[in-house]
Amino acid sequence: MKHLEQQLRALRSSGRKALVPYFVAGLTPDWIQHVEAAVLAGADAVEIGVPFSDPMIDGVVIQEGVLRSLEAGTTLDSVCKDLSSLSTHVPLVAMTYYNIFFHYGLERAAGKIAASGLSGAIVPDLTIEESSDWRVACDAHDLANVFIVAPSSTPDRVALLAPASEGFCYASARMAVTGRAADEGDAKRVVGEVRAISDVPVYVGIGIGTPEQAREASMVSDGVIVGTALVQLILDGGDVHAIEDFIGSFRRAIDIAPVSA
Amino acid sequence: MKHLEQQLRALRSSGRKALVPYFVAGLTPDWIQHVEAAVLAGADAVEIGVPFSDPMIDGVVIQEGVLRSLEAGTTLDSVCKDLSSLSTHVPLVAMTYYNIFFHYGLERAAGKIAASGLSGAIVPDLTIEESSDWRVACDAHDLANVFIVAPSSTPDRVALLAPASEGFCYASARMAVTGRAADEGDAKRVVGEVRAISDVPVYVGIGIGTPEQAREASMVSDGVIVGTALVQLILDGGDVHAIEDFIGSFRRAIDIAPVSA
Amino acid sequence: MSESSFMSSPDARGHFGEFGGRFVPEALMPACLELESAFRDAWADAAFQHEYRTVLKEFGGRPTPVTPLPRLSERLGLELYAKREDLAHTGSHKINNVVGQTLLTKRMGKTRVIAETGAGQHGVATATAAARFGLECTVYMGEVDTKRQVLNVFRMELLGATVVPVTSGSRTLKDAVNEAMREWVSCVNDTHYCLGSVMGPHPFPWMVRELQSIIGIEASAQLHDMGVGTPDLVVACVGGGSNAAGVFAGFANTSARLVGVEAAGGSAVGMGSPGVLHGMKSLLIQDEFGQIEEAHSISAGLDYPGIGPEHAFLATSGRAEYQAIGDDEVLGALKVLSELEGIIPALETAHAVAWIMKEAGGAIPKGSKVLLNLSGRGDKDVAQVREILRAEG
Amino acid sequence: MSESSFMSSPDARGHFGEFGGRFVPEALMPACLELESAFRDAWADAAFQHEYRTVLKEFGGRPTPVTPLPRLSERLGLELYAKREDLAHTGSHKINNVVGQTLLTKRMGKTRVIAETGAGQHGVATATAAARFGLECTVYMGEVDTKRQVLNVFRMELLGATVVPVTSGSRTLKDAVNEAMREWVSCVNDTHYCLGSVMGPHPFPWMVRELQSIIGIEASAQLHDMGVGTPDLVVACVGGGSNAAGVFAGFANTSARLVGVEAAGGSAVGMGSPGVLHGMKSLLIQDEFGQIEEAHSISAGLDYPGIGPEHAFLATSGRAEYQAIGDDEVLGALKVLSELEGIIPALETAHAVAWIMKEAGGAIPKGSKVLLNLSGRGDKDVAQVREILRAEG
Ligand SMILES: Cc1ncc(COP(=O)(O)O)c(C=O)c1O
Ligand SMILES: Cc1ncc(COP(=O)(O)O)c(C=O)c1O
Repeated sequence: MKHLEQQLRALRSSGRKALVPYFVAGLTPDWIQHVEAAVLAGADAVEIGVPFSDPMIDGVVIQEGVLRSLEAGTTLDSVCKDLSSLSTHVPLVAMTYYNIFFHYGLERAAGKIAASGLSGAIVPDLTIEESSDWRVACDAHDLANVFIVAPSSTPDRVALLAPASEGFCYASARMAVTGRAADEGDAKRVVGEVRAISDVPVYVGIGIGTPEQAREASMVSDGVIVGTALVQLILDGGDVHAIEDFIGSFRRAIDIAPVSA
Repeated sequence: MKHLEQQLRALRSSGRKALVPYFVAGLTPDWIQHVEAAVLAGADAVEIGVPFSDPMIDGVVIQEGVLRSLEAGTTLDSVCKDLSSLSTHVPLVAMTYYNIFFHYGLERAAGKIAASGLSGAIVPDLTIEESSDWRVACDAHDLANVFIVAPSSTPDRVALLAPASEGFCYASARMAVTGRAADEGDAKRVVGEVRAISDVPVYVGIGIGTPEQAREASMVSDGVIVGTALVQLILDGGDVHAIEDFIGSFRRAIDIAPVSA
Repeated sequence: MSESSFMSSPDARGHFGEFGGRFVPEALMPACLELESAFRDAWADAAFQHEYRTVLKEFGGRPTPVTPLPRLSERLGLELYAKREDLAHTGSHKINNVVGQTLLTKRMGKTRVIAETGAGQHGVATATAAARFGLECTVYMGEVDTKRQVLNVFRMELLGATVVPVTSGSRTLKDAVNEAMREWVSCVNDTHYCLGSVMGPHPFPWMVRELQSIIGIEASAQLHDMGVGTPDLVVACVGGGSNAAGVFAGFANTSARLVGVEAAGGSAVGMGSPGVLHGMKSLLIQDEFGQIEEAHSISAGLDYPGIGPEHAFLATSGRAEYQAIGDDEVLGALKVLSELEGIIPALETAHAVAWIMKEAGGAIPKGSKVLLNLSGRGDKDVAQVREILRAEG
Repeated sequence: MSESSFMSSPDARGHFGEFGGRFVPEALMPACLELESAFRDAWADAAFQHEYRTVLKEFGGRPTPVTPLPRLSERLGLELYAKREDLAHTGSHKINNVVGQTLLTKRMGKTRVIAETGAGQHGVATATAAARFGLECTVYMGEVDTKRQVLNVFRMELLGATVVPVTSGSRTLKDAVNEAMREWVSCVNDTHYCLGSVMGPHPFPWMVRELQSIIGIEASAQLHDMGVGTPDLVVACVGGGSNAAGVFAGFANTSARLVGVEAAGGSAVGMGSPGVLHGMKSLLIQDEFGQIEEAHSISAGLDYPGIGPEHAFLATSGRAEYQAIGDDEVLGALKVLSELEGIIPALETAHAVAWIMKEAGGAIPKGSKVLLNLSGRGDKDVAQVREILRAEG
């Protein structure tokens, strides 16, 4: 079992719901401080988004963040360099599109990010069918490769993905790209399907924009991922304090959730 | 033999070359005075152009004249009415496109123009093949129907046209629409071809724009038709005096021509 | 002409009943006669026929298909088929005619063609065939039209043709024909006048109909192959009348009703009277004095004050009917065919569609099998249609 | 895949050698799998094949002819033939693909299609087929392109489609694909994504090639019927690569040399490296960090930074060559084909013509029999070409 998964299982055992904010790496010069602020305010793990020119599964807000970061010159190397100044106890998980790693060289990329303190990776356009080379590289560097299960995933696909997902399993709450959403989505059903097959922690993402939504999602899962709303805050100029407040409000919301659903 | 032809044969016998100016009827309110001025200055016959919307064989100058006349409201009836105020000893020949007569009714049109003092007609788009109805109407009213022979007319066509042409035969000097031209054209050849077959008077038209050209054409024929240059003069505002001068210069030029070529 | 065999040859002087014939300056008569005999000769020559058909097949895209129109059929309660001249090279039936005439030009030893054009379709087609056969090409186009149809002017130029703006008269199609005729007089030795419809002096109306009859001949065979048999009705739009003549030719001696649809503002059958223009006797829109009037239509290709003489004959003899459709009915028909069948028709063609839509269940009994001649594609018209729809809001 | 049989099926996961595959969000995987099995099933079903071919024949205008190009042949010292996809309905080969995919959409019980488009050709084709089969249609088009191609937007709207301007990224084709993929995620239940070229996740590259292979299959038979036999060379322009794949498919297992011509500013084979984009592994133009670069070409249809994965395989395996032609060489080729052969090609197609003109007597030995895939007509481009030539004076 990868180190990331050990940590996240331990977190679950502690009864605490995981709060996992997503940051676009390099979006602002002080993005590392943003990450630190989030951790301070109660994040249990952090997704580090490495920007890619063609973010196919991201909505307009994250697209905008990615574009700004790229314009600022962000690269996989620069992200890793920035991360060397980050000291934190919470696990960090890379989130990027496959071409970034593929172009860098899979083995080299896995080594690089592991050396920069990342212990997992989410590659949303890497299907399990195409993932073997990447997983070999991950294994070599104790990187957990996280798979996403979607509302559309058929039982046979859930049966493939859930056991293969390391660290946690990403349950997509809805058939949509990243962004805000009004409804609750299919989180409960998707999480249930994963849990029926695997006891890997299951976190809900896609469309978790308010503390209230986070609270509800956490009630049916082991944690929540908050992306778009946070990126929007930063795009709007939110500073470390604003980020602390934001993450704090999510923390509080999920902490008052009943222990399990 | 139609009256017109008797007159024109007599003219030829007298040794005089015919000078036949062309007027766009109705082009100016005083167009009848223009005709009278031309006769005064030595015209032997006059072509009265009845305007038609689509003057297919006319160049830009006559087109312009026709258009202005039509805008002024000229019709076959108005032309005939105007002509009732014209008293002249020279023959008048209508020149218009077939649709004007056809639409008016052939028999009715022939009667009308004959009653208005015209004794011949040139219908440039009426081929001999299509002419029988019109010629019946002409015969009923002693109207001479003039045919045109072109440089492209084949011997068998000349053999058809020359004998059928009444009053005179119109020898087209060139393969062109009405207008000015620099060269002499094919007048001599065309006239020769007609003369080989018929002893009807042969007049040359198309591109006779200067006294000099008229003189040369008259040397190989029995007369000349002057259209575009005269219409241009009138379009440019030429008055009766200018017309007299113009026709006078043509008259003098052809009168000094040797008696025959 | 025997009344029992419609659309056979006209008489020796090119008459269809009282219409047709030759009304041209004597200067052009020899060329008309030469052309007639050259065409008569070529058309009877299997080698020419073979070349004409081969070029139309390999270069022109023939046979064009017959397309069932299931969704419009359902809406109208008819059984509709479209003969797809829009798929022919250059986008309309015009190519059939110009391929024939340019081949004939070469056969006559001439090296140049001239043509008139209104919207530019016939001009583009002529420039196309001239390019293909290495002939020089000059196209006369009313100055007004050159401004309205800038892109078609450019297409002709790309194809190597010279486009001459005609500034006489109304500066539109009628004047372009006059000007082409004038020009032809001065270059008739080496130049063929490639007339664009079943009009003008004999042999043009007959020759162009023969060259277009491939439409009807194909369609008739295709409908039989498709198990449809003889349609109850054959409908085509009519400007000069070449696409209509072409499709009618395949059905003239069947039981099919033939309907030509004119633009209301250029309806020579509906509003016209017998007259002589552009070398032919036919039905023309003219005033009480015999002056030819301008036609007005939303579609440049129907903007002609006359109609081919054979149509005048078919109309007066009762073999075909001619109906008129106003500008306001045309856009709706264009939209319906686009949305239901995925075919954006030319504005000209949309007149025929509009009439079918209007008369379905009325003058066209429910369940009728109808063949629409889809004479051209609407690409040339979309800018204009867009402007109109925007102006209407 | 056996190297001796090129252009057969990819492996079970859609790989052509090291390229292809599926790189999509998990949310789309079930749809890709469903589509693959639906297509596999349909393609093996004689009834589907019959319907597909019947629609392409009756509605799409197939077979398109093979046209000899005698005058250009003479000028270049080659024996040139053109497969005339410009004569297919909507003016390019795009219709072959969309007819297949819309029929499949209906077969899958879906009621709506979405598509990306660059210049608008694939968008118009999709809107056309959607209209024909009564499907709802939404087309994603970069905002920059909607402004450049106002008339194509209007054509799609006339055909009943909704055009959505895409404002992300470079606001051009690449971003339209991203956006269509995003959109597909949220409507995958009732909506098929009708991709426009041999790109994207399996089964698209294979399916679109199969749907386009009718080009090559027809052309091969036609050349044999014409007595030409197997050409020495088959040339096609390459954007995503669908027309090239379609024509190559008819000759992959013959001795013919296969050449794809890319725009120099979008030359994925010449300037690209392996990468993953839009659901596929292929050759892509990307910077040193793996960020995809924008392609630049005078022709919107070649303005794509990638190439279909099968082409990447054909290139690396040596079965086909890929050449690049710069914008400056394209207009001359367009003019030459127009003037000599009476065919105004699309700017995309003109790249292939330009390469042939450039290499005649060089990389193409004198006397070679060359088949040019004339992928589309230039009508859509004449306004642009006119502007460029005017600007150049
Ligand atoms: C598509 C189309 N249909 C019809 C016509 C009308 O001509 P005709 O009546 O000769 O077929 C035109 C003329 O330009 C045309 O372009
Ligand atoms: C005429 C034409 N040719 C070629 C292309 C390029 O596409 P592909 O490479 O998929 O054939 C396009 C794309 O729009 C096109 O319109």
